[in-house]
Amino acid sequence: MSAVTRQAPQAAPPGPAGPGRRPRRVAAKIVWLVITALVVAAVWSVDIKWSELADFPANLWKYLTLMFGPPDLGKLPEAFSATILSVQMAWLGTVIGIIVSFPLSFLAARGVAPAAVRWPMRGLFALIRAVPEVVIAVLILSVTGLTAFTGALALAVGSIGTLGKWGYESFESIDSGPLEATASVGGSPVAQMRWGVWPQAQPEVFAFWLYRFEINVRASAILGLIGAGGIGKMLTDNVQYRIWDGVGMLLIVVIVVTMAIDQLSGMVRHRIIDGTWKLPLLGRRSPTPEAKDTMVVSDND
Amino acid sequence: MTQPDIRFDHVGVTYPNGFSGLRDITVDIPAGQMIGVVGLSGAGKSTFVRSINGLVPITDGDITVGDKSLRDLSGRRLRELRSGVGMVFQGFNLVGRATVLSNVLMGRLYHTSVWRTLLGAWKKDDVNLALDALARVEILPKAYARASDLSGGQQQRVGIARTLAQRPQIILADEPVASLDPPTSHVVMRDLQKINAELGITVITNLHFLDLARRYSDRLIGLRSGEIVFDGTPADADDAAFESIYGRSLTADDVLDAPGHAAGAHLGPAS
Amino acid sequence: MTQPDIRFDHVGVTYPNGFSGLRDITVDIPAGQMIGVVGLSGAGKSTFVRSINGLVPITDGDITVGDKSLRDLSGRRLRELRSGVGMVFQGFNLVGRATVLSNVLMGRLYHTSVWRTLLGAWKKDDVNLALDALARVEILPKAYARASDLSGGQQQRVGIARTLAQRPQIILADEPVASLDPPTSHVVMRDLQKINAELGITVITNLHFLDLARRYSDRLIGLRSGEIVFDGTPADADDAAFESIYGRSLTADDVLDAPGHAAGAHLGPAS
Amino acid sequence: MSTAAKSAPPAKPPTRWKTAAVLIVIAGITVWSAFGVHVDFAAIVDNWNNASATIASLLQPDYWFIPGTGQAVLETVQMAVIATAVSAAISLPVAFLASRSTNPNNSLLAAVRFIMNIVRSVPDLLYAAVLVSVVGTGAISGIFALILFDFGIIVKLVSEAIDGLDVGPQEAALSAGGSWFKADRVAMLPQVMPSFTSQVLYTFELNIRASTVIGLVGAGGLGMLIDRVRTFYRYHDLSLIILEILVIVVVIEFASSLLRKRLAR
Amino acid sequence: ASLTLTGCGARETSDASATGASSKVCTGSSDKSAKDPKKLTLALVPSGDAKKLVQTVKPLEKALTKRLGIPVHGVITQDYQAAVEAIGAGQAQIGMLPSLQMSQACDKYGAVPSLQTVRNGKTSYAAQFFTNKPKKYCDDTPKKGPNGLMYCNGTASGNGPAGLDSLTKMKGAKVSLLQAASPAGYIFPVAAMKKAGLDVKKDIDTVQVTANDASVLAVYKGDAEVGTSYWDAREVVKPDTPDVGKKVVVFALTKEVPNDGVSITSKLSPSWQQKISKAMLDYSTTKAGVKALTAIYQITGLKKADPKALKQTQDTAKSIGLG
Ligand SMILES: Nc1ncnc2c1ncn2[C@@H]1O[C@H](COP(=O)(O)OP(=O)(O)OP(=O)(O)O)[C@@H](O)[C@H]1O
Ligand SMILES: Nc1ncnc2c1ncn2[C@@H]1O[C@H](COP(=O)(O)OP(=O)(O)OP(=O)(O)O)[C@@H](O)[C@H]1O
Ligand SMILES: [Mg+2]
Ligand SMILES: [Mg+2]
Repeated sequence: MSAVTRQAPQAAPPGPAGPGRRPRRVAAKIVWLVITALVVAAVWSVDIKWSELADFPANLWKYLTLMFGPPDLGKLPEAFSATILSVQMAWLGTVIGIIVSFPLSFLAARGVAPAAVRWPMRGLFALIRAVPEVVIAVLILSVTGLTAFTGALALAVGSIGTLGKWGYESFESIDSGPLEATASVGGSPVAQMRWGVWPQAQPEVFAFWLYRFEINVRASAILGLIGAGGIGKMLTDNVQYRIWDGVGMLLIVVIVVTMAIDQLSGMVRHRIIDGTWKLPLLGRRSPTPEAKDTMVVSDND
Repeated sequence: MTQPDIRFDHVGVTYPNGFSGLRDITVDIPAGQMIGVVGLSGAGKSTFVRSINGLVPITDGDITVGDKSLRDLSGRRLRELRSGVGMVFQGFNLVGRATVLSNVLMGRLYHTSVWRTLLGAWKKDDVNLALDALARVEILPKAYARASDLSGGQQQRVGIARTLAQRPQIILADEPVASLDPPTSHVVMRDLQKINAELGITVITNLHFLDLARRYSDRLIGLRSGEIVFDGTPADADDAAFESIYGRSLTADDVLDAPGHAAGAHLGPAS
Repeated sequence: MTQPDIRFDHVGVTYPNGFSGLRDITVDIPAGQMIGVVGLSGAGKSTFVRSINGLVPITDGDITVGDKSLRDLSGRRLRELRSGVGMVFQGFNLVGRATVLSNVLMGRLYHTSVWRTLLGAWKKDDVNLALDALARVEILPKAYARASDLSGGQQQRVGIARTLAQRPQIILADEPVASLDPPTSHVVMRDLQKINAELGITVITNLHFLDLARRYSDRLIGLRSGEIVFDGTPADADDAAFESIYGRSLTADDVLDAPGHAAGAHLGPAS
Repeated sequence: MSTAAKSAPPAKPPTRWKTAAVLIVIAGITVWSAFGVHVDFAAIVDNWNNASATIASLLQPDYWFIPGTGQAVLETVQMAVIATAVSAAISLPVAFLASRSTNPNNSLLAAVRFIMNIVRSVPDLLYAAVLVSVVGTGAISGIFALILFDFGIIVKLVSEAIDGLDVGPQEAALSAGGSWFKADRVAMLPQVMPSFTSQVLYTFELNIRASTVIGLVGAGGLGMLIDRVRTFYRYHDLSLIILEILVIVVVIEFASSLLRKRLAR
Repeated sequence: ASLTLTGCGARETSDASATGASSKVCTGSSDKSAKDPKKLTLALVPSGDAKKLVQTVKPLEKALTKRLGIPVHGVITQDYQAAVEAIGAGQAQIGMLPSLQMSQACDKYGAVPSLQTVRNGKTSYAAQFFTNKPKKYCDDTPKKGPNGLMYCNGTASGNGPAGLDSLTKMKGAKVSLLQAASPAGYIFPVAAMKKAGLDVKKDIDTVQVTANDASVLAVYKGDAEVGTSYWDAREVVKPDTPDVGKKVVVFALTKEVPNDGVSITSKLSPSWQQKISKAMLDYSTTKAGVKALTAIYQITGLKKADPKALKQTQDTAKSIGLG
């Protein structure tokens, strides 16, 4: 047992031979404690009549049968055109939101713009997210009137808040390798963004765009209240008057349409990421777990 | 058209966390040399080559490339310097989702206008240059494939082509053959050697493997803990040099039944 | 306590996309051997070792491990087999965010109840076993460090410790030394060799480097395009063997200035 | 490299027309939508300053209103905390069932994804409205509605994050003889924690903001207060409420980036 | 609103309602330099089934288009604030609004409170409380009113106030209320409850609805025990649910609420404001007009608005801390 080989593999400091003490991780414990305390306090203090939950299942069943047993097929055309109008509003809102938020989110990303630009941008995104959709809609309404266009614009403004945030988060979470490569060939900041950052963030950003479109279809419901039309209007009309089979019909149409959109967008996303078309509801992961990407973006130090 | 010399003058690199990556390095690299940099993992090889194009900022001393001092070079002037220094990365640093050609064209970014960059509307000349570079490393047929669809060796060659398309005066290669199989390693190393010989470009290569470094370099630099512990021709790199670089002699390691594994007496196969 | 033999009987592996990873492999691996599997990238080395524990399903022929046939083994019975076959992965496959100890304890999963797994409440015995395994590969002091904080060589040893904690009868190692520096590579290979020698565990190791394979194996298996092109002792592995495995002779590669680099005439440094 | 002659560059693959086709389809949908909603940019040009007076008063919060909002803020935060906690707890396992990487059972995977799609398709407003009918008004239906929104969102985002994880460790756990459940627990859960945490914080933010929808159905909290002040044009008060939401949003954003930095290293 | 852009804060002058209108009665303004409009938008906030409103508003659109010589287009919004903002910004020129919103539109944007509706010969109406538990709330046995619906506590006449003593029994009950901006669905009933010693926030369990007949239906379907609406919203529901008059019994009426009416934006010239007002008045005297208006809001006629009377709603709102 020569001393040479004894230490050889361990050029490391001659620390204790044992496994050391199990670390306490105090900070993590405190965080958990605080969270638990918060939840307990909220449950304990909130004004809830738990007894109401007793007939929840029976009631739920009752309303489900009212809605779907059977849905009012006569409302199909109305439900369909309302959903289409909502989809149009959501699409337009998303497109405008993307056009505005995309450059702004670059300006909000670390490593792109100086802090003096970055923080105001992030503040703007947070501010937009803090303003309720209805308030945004009422502001826009005084400009464009009681139209579906107002609805689309309200969705566009709302989208800027979330898309902006998601945008700079994904720009910041890319692998630095290609960015380093574009820097090392002498590329300007714009060139580094275009070729070092964007190709990597692209799939994630596309995913967020599509997801926001999906959210906008649903959010358009609230805008129906202010006269923008679409599913929101039909929804409130039917819910207010307890026409549950009408609600059921609308729900079926909304679900079918959004699921179709979801499948299409999943397909597009798959195309961007893997280079092949595939429906997300089907399909298993490819059997090679050693993903090709690991070669490309193997970490550097 | 003279190639620039590289001069390290008492260079030190201290990382923001206080760790010294390089200490008091003074070394002269005349234009046109083929240099192998060897050392243990963590010795500072990457830090050494990355400091030459300013990817790692130096904190002490100075590096001069040609007549330019790297100290406080920034913005457009730094980019200009970088455009003359090509870098081949260990992890390839390709944009997997872009085509091979786009990746190689990234080498031309310094010479491309902003709007062409944005639209990806490369100049015809640059495209030809990129295609030539691909031809040189013999993967021209893959020009329009997605970079991520290539094998490791092929990806490494795309990295080299990107550097060639840059038309650099200096090539820095950070472990260009790690995780390639031996024949492919040799191909890549010979490519670099040929570029050095034919075009007179200075090539500085980090290598884990002393044997590769010995075979393909004019000059070896051995690093350990951020300091130069060896500097000489491959012929000089004997066992003593090995020991100074790797901290122990190869021979002791080669002993089949090294003693000293005390623990684990009851580690047998489960019944 | 006998170790199981491994028997390949006209084994073929066809991947779902129709690609043949292995073709008609028939080979016998008696218990206790130390085997090196070599071949070019894409030759089928990984497919070969991964088929032994069913990570890659075989499509033709049969593999028997001891008296168990792998054909159609699934669910609990497959897991039982796997618990006796340890695997060391090229990419380490550690959970970077978990502690080293947790990673090693993953080797005990088969013997741990569902609720213990869920809560991470490992049995005292298993923890001791894991600590012993860490001691054996000499990184016991790192037991409570995050796996991602370790150097490459250390991570690889955690992978080996995980396998040891499993108390397997067979160890499969898929390129355990790729991207490690030479001294560390030797340490890892000697560890495996010692485990084989001391505990009588069959060790099958994929290696890119013929020299390492030669030095540390009792027997070499050379693969090419999914077929066995060499099977013999390291001493038999001469230049002819090299040529059959790698498709060309080493000597030709060693020629410094290989001919045939026509392209790139105008690829010179800028200005 | 051998004597292989310099091969001609391959023909450029005809991807241009595909890109063009996609762009045309997108433009087409946009135009169709523009007609559907009767886009009228002229109105924006003509009337853009109509909103300025309202915006001006929205820029001046009435800080004296702070005590008036205390109860509502408390209610909103209570509902958000409970809903976030409950939905985090139920969506984590479901996210594992909804990811291709962690659920080997194809038909179960398809079923879970199908149901989650439905859960996500239902407009928030409808959840709120139906729940009010089923459970009655008050915090409880608000909490239920929030849980339903969050559930869909967390499962979607987290299962996508799981899809993108390194499956190497999971493979190691499987090859040590662990079942899928055990392998997912030991090898995948720790990896997905950072993105799970950040999604949970994101839904917490959403829950605070969703109070408008919740308020519409009378479930209390800031939403009802917003409704009250805005229908009486108390824009300085409205401004204060928005400011309060902004403060909460920013605090959450900070916590989130802090946690992400700590967890993701 | 004060436009001194301090940027940091401004005190909400809540009891002066922005322009100090509590002392003065707002009569609106006009824009003499305004060009002639090319088309007009008529904003309606439904007090009943919005879908039916779409159909019934058609004759009104047509008649006004004919009389004014430019196209008039009706838009329905579920949201009072949206309607007022639209009129304020000139996005809608004519608004058929409840009394409170007429005063608000005048205070905030100078919209002229032009006409008020007449129903059953009155320019005011009572807000009603109704229940599906008559035994609990009625002191006498419910009787059929002239319209065939059940009333108790002397509410059949429709003249408020009546039966307000029984409000104290609502303690702890589920009560369907409209949004806070609704005079008959919220302001007057809540003011009455306050007088009877009930606090909306603590003493009852609110079921929020957004329309008067929805409130009736909520009680009819058992979602709430007591509901509030204008008198008598049950008639709207009756065609679809014939037994609503039996199951849902009115047991109390608030004091009289000023009727809703027509506001005209201040962004029109005085002559156009006149023209619109006259056209609507004219139309309401024709047979077809009466029929159409009745179909919309059970309106039997229109007359010049009395801004002072309208203001009562605002004052009542203030009495319960709103406005
Ligand atoms: N950004 C950084 N911050 C702090 N320390 C760093 C940083 N980058 C590298 N180091 C440290 O500096 C030392 C030298 O690192 P370097 O990457 O130059 O080593 P190397 O010789 O290239 O090793 P390898 O062969 O593993 O790539 C190492 O100990 C490393 O931990
Ligand atoms: N899941 C899969 N589907 C289709 N083909 C595959 C799959 N996995 C591997 N292959 C192919 O099978 C062949 C053998 O692969 P394998 O991974 O066994 O090679 P290897 O010898 O381990 O190579 P390396 O040294 O690069 O790891 C390769 O050509 C590879 O492309
Ligand atoms: Mg390095
Ligand atoms: Mg392999």
